[in-house]
Amino acid sequence: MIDKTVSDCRQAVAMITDGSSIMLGGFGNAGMPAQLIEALREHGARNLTIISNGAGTGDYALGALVGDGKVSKVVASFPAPSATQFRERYLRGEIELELVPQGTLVERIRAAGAGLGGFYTPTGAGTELAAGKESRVINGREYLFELPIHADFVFLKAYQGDRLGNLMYRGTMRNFNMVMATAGKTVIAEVEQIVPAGGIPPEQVHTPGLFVDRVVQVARHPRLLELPKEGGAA
Amino acid sequence: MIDKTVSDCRQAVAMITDGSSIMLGGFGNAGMPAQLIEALREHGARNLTIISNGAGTGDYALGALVGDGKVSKVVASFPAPSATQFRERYLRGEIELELVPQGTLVERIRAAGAGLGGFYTPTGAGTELAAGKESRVINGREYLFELPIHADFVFLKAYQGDRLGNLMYRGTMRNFNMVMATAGKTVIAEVEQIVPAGGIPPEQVHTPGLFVDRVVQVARHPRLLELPKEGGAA
Amino acid sequence: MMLTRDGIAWRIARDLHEGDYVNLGVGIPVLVSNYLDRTQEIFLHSENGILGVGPRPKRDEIDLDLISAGKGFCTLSTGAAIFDQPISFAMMRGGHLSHAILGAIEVAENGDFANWKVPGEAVPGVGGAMDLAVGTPNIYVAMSHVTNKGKPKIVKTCAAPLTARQCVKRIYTDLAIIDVTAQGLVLREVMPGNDPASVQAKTEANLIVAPDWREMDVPETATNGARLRN
Amino acid sequence: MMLTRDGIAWRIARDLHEGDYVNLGVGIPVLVSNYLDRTQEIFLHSENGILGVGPRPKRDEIDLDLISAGKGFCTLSTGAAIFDQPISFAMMRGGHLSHAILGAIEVAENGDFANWKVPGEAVPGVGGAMDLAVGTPNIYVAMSHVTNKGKPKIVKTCAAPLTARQCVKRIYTDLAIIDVTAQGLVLREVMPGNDPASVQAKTEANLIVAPDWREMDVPETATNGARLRN
Repeated sequence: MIDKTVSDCRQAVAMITDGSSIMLGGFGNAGMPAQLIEALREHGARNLTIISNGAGTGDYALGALVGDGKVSKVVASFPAPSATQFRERYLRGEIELELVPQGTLVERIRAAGAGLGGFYTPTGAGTELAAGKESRVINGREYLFELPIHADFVFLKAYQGDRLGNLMYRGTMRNFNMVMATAGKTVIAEVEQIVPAGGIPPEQVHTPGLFVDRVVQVARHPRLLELPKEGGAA
Repeated sequence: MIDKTVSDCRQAVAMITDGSSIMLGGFGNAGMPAQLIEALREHGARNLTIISNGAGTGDYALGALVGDGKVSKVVASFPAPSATQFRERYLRGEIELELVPQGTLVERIRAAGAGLGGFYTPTGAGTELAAGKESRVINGREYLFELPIHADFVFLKAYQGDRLGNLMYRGTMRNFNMVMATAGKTVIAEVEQIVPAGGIPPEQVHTPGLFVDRVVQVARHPRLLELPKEGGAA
Repeated sequence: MMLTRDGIAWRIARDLHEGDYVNLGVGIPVLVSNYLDRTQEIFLHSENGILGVGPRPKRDEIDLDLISAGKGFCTLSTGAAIFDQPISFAMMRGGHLSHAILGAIEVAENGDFANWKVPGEAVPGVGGAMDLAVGTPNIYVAMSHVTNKGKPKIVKTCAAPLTARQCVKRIYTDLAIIDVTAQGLVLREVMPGNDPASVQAKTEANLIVAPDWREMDVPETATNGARLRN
Repeated sequence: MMLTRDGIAWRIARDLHEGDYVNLGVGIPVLVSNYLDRTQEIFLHSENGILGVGPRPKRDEIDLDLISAGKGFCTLSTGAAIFDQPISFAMMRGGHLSHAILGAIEVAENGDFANWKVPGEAVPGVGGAMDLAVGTPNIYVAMSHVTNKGKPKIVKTCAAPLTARQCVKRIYTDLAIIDVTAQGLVLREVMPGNDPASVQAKTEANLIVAPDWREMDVPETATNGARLRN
């Protein structure tokens, strides 16, 4: 019987070594594998390259990992003004940033997962983010050449998972998770519920199990349970 | 109120002119927009370019359209030995074939829908299908450069649709339909049931309505209801 | 008279119609959602994976897994769809949305614009702005006509780092509505109390005054900060 | 003795194990599904969009919307997933399957192989063969050792149009099992009644006989057409 489940996050991240590249799913708090990131922080690996939409906000998950000085490079589209831990270290020159437009980041990850060698996108042509990139005119329009982005490890967050690695997301959790699942050597998913194999209907499996190596059930990170401080939404 | 529904297939295909390029979803009979294809056949447009996984089998749908002499070019990955109508005309030099590996066909359609200028795939490198194609070595491996494929019209077949153009597929119907929905100037969907707007749960909308221009409810084509002739499956 | 930020959003909302698929950027653009005509079906796209963003939830309606691109909680409108990043950016880059309403630091007379990097800001962040800009047929910019220091933001050539070239179709400011055309910038509407000459005086680029230019038709509440209705 | 087509399939099935993700091509490969060890979880991929193809349905179990790549009706195994073409081919091209079992017209000693176009066939069709071949780490070829006319199919250089270069890992024929290695073709197993010399005699390419080569361990039913059990 295939069984990709592991008992806790510590075990799930135990094999990560210094210098690893790690993709983190999530956009905002939705679909953020916060418990795996916290376990990685305790695990202690350093000199990490993080591939993620943002650079971590606040003092938890990626923000805290960056604050600990364990990240040497971030590949991201939007290090938000609220990414204070990143900002501080970036301005001191302690951390490298490769800034990639969000759609290009998505597509580069997808190219890695789909076995493509690279692609041409119009995004960024004629801007300062085109610096150093090869460009090409196709049918009269300028495109930039972009290469795939692979990772040693991928952290995902889903709503349900099974022992085969099948995952289902809720709401806007799927964001980067589905595509990142295809682009890592070792793919680890944090889920809120482990269901029996076949418990996710075949037409609702968002990430098929063959992309996933480990599944861990863990309660939602407390910071991902917070409601807005005052009436109304954030 | 947005209402993309039209009353019958004839109306849905009425604006198609001679010389149009048309993508057809489906793999085998699953997800094949057979009623739209039959309506196109009656409509009478000629000199058509068809983009499809196969070249039509038997004497219905695409097979019949080809048999009528209305198709001048097929872009496909697998004109099956059973594509007798195509075979006959191809051997007489009456129809052109652009043979594209299935994964490359999928990716070229996706590139069109996603606004990319082209991509590099390892598929076909070093084979006779690389003839005339630009190749490039990336990280020590040879890739072929491939361009997007757009179409004037796309025919889809889904299980359910709503007046907003949202579509949901059953079983293996989604195959080429989901990606082709993104790559046409005018996208027409044949569905078995029109449900109220919101009747397809947001997380189960496979083709969001913005990709779709027209939706027509029509009974499944009789040839798509056939069971294997004798006991057991085909 | 000048439009408030909400006033600009209100005016833009008047130009969106049934069947439009619209992405609203941060700042003034996101305010547009408050002023849409609720009798028309206009679908709002959020780049994290929603088509059909609904109003903000009441506190007891919040779904922790449902957020929009601004990272705040949201609801879904009738007929909404949820999807992942590759599909969301295929919609944006592939030209499937009808409109993107975006803030800007500067817009040039050829339709170039800059909105992602404030000059002097040491930590850059780009997000989905460049993808929207290259892909969406109707890029509408919403911004103040001049900076806090009175410097024109509609210029001959952008000084700030570009988001994309030659993509802006229309500019909505607190003073005017200006179309970007092959002939140049065409002044269409001017706020009451101003005229084409006074708008040109606050604009670095040359404005072509449309023969049928007119005063903008907005309620007083669009200019005085009182509560606006859609 | 020679293996029947079902015998080759039976033997290949012995080399597939729990947790393998396998695509089975047309011809002998698809027969492998009949001989898998049902106590192990082996997931079958169908390029039209299934991971977890189950047995053929009984007539009254047929779902008209559920077909596999061979266009026949199928069922789903426990834990199966359904998806569209971009994801299916990402699995194939991106190296996410563990094995593809494919038929072949010829295999060359460097791992090149040809399986998509029979020489002289005027209407070509390629399907997903090239994508599988370039992407899957373990390409196993299943074929008769020689053609109907006795011509070797394991050759120095393919004459038929290639499917892909240097990708075959192992060849299963009715006479032998041969690994493709950096050193060349290594003969691992030989059918009873044959020996390395007799296999070499039917092989154009040079075979390196593995020091631990052995007779293939198959039931008599794998050679005589009687019903095989998995």
